[in-house]
Amino acid sequence: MIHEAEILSQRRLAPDIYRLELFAPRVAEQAQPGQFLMVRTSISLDPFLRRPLSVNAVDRRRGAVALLYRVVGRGTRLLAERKLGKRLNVVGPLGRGFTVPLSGPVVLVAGGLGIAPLFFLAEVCRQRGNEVILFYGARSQEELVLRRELESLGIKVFWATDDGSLGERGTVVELLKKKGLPPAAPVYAAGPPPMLKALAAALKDMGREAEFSLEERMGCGVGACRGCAVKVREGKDFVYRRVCADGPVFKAGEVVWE
Amino acid sequence: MIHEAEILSQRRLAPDIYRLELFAPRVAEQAQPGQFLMVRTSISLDPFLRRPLSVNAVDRRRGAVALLYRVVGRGTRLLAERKLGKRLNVVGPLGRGFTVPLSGPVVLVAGGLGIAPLFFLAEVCRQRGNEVILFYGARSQEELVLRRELESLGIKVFWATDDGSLGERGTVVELLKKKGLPPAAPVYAAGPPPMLKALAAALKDMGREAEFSLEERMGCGVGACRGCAVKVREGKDFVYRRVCADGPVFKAGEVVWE
Amino acid sequence: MKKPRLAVDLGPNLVLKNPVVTASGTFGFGLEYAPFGDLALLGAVVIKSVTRHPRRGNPPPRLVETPAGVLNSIGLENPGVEKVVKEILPALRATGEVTVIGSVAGETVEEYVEVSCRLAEAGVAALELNLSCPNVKAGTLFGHDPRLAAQVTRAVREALGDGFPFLVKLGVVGNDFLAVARAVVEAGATGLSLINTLPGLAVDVKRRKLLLGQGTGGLSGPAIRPVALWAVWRAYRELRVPIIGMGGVAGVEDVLAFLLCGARAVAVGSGTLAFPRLAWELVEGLEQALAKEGVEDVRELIGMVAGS
Amino acid sequence: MKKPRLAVDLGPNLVLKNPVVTASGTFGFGLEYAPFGDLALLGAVVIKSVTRHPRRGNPPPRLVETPAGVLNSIGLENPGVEKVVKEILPALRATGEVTVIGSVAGETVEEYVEVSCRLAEAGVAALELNLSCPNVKAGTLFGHDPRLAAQVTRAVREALGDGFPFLVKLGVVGNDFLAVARAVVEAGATGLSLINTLPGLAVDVKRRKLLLGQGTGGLSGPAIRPVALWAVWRAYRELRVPIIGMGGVAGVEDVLAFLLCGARAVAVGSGTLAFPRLAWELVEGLEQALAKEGVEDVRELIGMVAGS
Ligand SMILES: Cc1cc2nc3c(=O)[nH]c(=O)nc-3n(C[C@H](O)[C@H](O)[C@H](O)COP(=O)(O)OP(=O)(O)OC[C@H]3O[C@@H](n4cnc5c(N)ncnc54)[C@H](O)[C@@H]3O)c2cc1C
Ligand SMILES: Cc1cc2nc3c(=O)[nH]c(=O)nc-3n(C[C@H](O)[C@H](O)[C@H](O)COP(=O)(O)OP(=O)(O)OC[C@H]3O[C@@H](n4cnc5c(N)ncnc54)[C@H](O)[C@@H]3O)c2cc1C
Ligand SMILES: Cc1cc2nc3c(=O)[nH]c(=O)nc-3n(C[C@H](O)[C@H](O)[C@H](O)COP(=O)(O)O)c2cc1C
Ligand SMILES: Cc1cc2nc3c(=O)[nH]c(=O)nc-3n(C[C@H](O)[C@H](O)[C@H](O)COP(=O)(O)O)c2cc1C
Ligand code: FES
Ligand code: FES
Repeated sequence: MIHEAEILSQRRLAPDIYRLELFAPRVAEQAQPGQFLMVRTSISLDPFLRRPLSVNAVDRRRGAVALLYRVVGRGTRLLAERKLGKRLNVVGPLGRGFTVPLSGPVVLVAGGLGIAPLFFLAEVCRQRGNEVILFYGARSQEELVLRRELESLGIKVFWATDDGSLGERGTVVELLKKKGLPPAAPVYAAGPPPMLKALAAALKDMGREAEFSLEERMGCGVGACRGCAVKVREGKDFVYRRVCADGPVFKAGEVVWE
Repeated sequence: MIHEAEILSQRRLAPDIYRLELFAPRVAEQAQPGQFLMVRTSISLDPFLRRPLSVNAVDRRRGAVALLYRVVGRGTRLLAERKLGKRLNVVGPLGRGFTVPLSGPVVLVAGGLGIAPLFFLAEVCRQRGNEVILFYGARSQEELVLRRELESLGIKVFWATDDGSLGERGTVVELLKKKGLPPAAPVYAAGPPPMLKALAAALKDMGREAEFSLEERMGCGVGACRGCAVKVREGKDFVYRRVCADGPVFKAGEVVWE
Repeated sequence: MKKPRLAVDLGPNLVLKNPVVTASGTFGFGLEYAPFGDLALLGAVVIKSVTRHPRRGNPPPRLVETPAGVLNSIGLENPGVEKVVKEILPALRATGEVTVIGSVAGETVEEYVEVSCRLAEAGVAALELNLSCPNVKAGTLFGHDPRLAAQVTRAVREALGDGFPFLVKLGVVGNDFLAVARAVVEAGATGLSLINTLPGLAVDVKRRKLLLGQGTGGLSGPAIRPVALWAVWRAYRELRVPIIGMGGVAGVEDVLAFLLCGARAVAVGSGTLAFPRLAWELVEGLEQALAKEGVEDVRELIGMVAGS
Repeated sequence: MKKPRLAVDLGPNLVLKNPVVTASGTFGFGLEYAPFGDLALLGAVVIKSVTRHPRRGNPPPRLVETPAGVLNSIGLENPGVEKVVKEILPALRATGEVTVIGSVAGETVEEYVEVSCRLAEAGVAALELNLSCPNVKAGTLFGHDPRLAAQVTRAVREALGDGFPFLVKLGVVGNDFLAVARAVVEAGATGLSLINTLPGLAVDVKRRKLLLGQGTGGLSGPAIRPVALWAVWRAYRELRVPIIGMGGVAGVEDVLAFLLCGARAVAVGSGTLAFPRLAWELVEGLEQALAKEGVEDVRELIGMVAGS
């Protein structure tokens, strides 16, 4: 579960967005779309905690695992400074991933870095023969990363940008409402909370269920500390579930948005 | 006083010993032998404090300042990882350096990394025309660093190593006792506390005064926090002096060794 | 080289195979960490604090990172003593010969007594009374008042009978913790667990609101280590009772430091979040360190730090 | 963009040009930092604590680094009030229009009164009574006991007369600090300085001895920031008096956090050791942050943090 993984490559895809490849054969073997790793970004005691990052892709043949991340704070900044050939300590794969039907079309909705787990899901779905429709939105063209890789997967992509620099101007949720969904196709989404909240409302109106990958600040990542609570409906009441161990993938309809 | 100094070079001289050159013209201009810089080794809050390092050499023409250091803990380890072209935040030059007579022979006694400030002193003494005799001891040959540079200064060097791999086997203090001192030549020393303590005793027996560069854990480095106290004789009593601002160079005879 | 002896006792009826235990709340109920190592190799697994009824805990966010530390406000989320006794302890025991120490929280003397008795009956090796949770309303009520602390301790002692080992866990902020410690020892506690988290908070400056869902939280991790060592040292010098020391343990040196200050066992808390195998690594590392120093019995270190 | 107003008052007779001050003991007597910036630009320079007679301080080592923090045991080294009044304050004033706050330490009520009066006569703008130095024998005597704390406060208030502003500086470990705070406010203190260092220690594991020369010390720096914010927030909610907040300030966000929690001024302590120009940078940074957020007057922020 704990791996000292060599850094195979580290690439800057956009001003703040990096993709890092690790040599971690066991992770590559086991990881399912929607699962994540707990990454140690520092060698000092500050920052102290690991950072959760979704598995973005695996290459079983090469034993490689890709992470896609945005530099938002000290942890990710330190990660971006890590050099080729050095080792990164990661724990995982962790969490419960997406559940995908054996066949038929699937719809993926990615906002910003939400593409990290959904790219992996798209790949796996294509390998299994599902038809994949991806709605992918970001602030601007340059933040719509992995475009070439996505296109080479042979999937249908609808692009959206806040500034209209690529695809439709506006949010990915507006785009999805406009384009509509193929009947009965399950929906999978990942992205910032406001987007997921808006998407949940839209899907409710359409009477559709979906699986969302959620984020919460994490301590242990393995279900022990109860630090990563998310509010989930239970009958008329609610309970807290652990994003790390009960998720990070949850049914959109059960999440209570604050 | 605060400089964002570019790293011009970083060289490993022995397994744990590095020499780093900074572009810091104002420091190069002002620094006197025995003075030091307070160096920020981390970009995070841990380690939090700066590390004091002696000025090891200056090149006024190139605006360059050299630091010589041994990796002993986290701060120096982080320093050793700093890359060329990056900037290092340093405060200085700080402290009161050595006082050197205008002419005549001087004796320098360096134990281990004590060579850091004494190399600078040797250089300056040579420029001013003092004759320089250096006693220099370390654990083994490979830890006797800057040998070529010392030899090219045109000074007389007596080497000592604990394992006899170069020069005399034994401590530098034993060597000095054996070789004796030229009459009336002032003595300057830097090195680990046990060495300085033994040297102080030997010099006392010989009836000679000396200037020692001392080390103590430091907070501010500028005389404000009183964290770097050293016990100094005052009549029959003692007082505490600040290594950073009253020193780091003290008269050997006034230091109370615990 | 002879293998050093690692076993320590915390009072007459509690021998641990080594002094490294887990800190309550940071190791779940043990099962969560079973994939990382054999729980039976640890001195003990101290489980998450248990209350009479299930508690769903505090609203998120519950956890923020601070400089070299962690601020948490879990709010004693736990499934209640019934489920712990019926489902979790048996599952834990099924993994091997695990030494389990139960942790008890409550809002009334009766709740402490009831939960203690249920856990003791269920076969835990010892108990820790958590009188110092900063994250629930009544959490520090008992721990801040020597009289109340003694009252709950006495009631638990009477209910458990004379021989059963239990420690009282205290914090050190906002109370005269030595007075409380003295009171609970006189009231029959076998020893002390020191320290619980320090109260703290973080601010979301942009939104001008407290960052944790509940507002305030408890600070742990390496940041608090110097305070924890001080508390253990003070309590050991004053009271000479068995102490489980904790606060910021991240390496073997820290374990040695706590032992030297007077702890008979050392708990690993937030360190496990950062390094899931830390507790096991410390058992191995301690053995190696003692062997290297020629210490034959870990008990030779306890309380042996010299003053200035 | 209009320049935001930075001035704050700490009670009726003390207006600071901005809320950034230095923490006692980390900025010497100000003169040591004069090479780094114009002292008159700071809200105030709080000088090292002064006693009646010179004190040479504790044996070395006096300072150890800890995770994201500093442990110190300086032991109130200072040249005594005579020299401070005759030599140091005049030299400090010679550098410009510096607002100086004197810090007073002592072992008896009489000493606090005498040193306070001498400093007040010498023209300091205000005083801070340090009732919470963990590094000298009598250091926390007064700060741990509401009755004694009130006694010394009342005596100083009577000696200084009604209008003179002074704050009482408290720690939060080992005492019911809110009770002490309430007592000193009732006894006439203008406000509070929160927090002093937390007691702590470090161990030299190799030599099996306490690392600091004196044994124990006080913990400061970013490590303790969450605790300091909590203490300020608690005291502000309970007492609504002027507070200088401090503990781990290292950036503008921290200044904002303390103000939002209820501090009217914020002191920079250990941060200055790491970043000598920090206090000045925070004045500039605060002005920019307020301008950016469209806050016209820094006082709009004080105590405005929302709960959960
Ligand atoms: C299961 C899971 C999978 C994730 N996968 C990815 C991924 O593939 N790619 C990616 O770029 N990011 C991912 N994230 C988010 C990522 O973990 C955070 O961006 C990262 O931890 C930030 O670390 P930092 O030290 O750089 O920022 P910090 O300095 O810790 O924080 C920077 C800012 O972000 C806020 N913040 C940090 N973490 C969270 C959080 N979890 N929730 C809300 N606010 C937060 C902080 O308050 C602060 O404002 C994932 C998160 C989870 C829980
Ligand atoms: C004026 C002055 C000039 C110096 N010049 C040089 C120099 O030119 N080259 C050089 O290599 N070193 C020099 N030093 C020593 C250097 O500052 C320390 O080695 C360095 O701070 C260690 O930092 P670290 O983070 O690597 O080690 P840490 O992790 O801080 O400590 C490593 C070990 O060293 C001990 N230690 C650290 N600092 C001190 C201290 N000051 N006194 C006693 N024990 C200590 C710690 O307790 C620990 O055991 C100088 C010190 C002073 C005061
Ligand atoms: C996430 C988290 C949850 C905790 N829950 C509990 C608890 O339920 N009961 C308890 O007694 N202590 C609890 N604690 C406190 C720890 O047991 C320990 O006393 C404290 O964290 C100090 O140790 P550390 O610095 O090694 O973490 C918790 C600490 C953390 C970080
Ligand atoms: C080296 C040092 C010396 C100190 N000396 C004093 C002092 O003389 N008087 C006092 O009231 N506080 C003293 N303090 C405490 C600070 O004023 C401040 O309350 C504490 O360090 C917390 O702030 P910080 O985390 O910003 O350092 C000292 C702190 C340090 C680090
Ligand atoms: S992060 Fe610890 S339970 Fe989820
Ligand atoms: S290090 Fe602060 S006075 Fe010397």
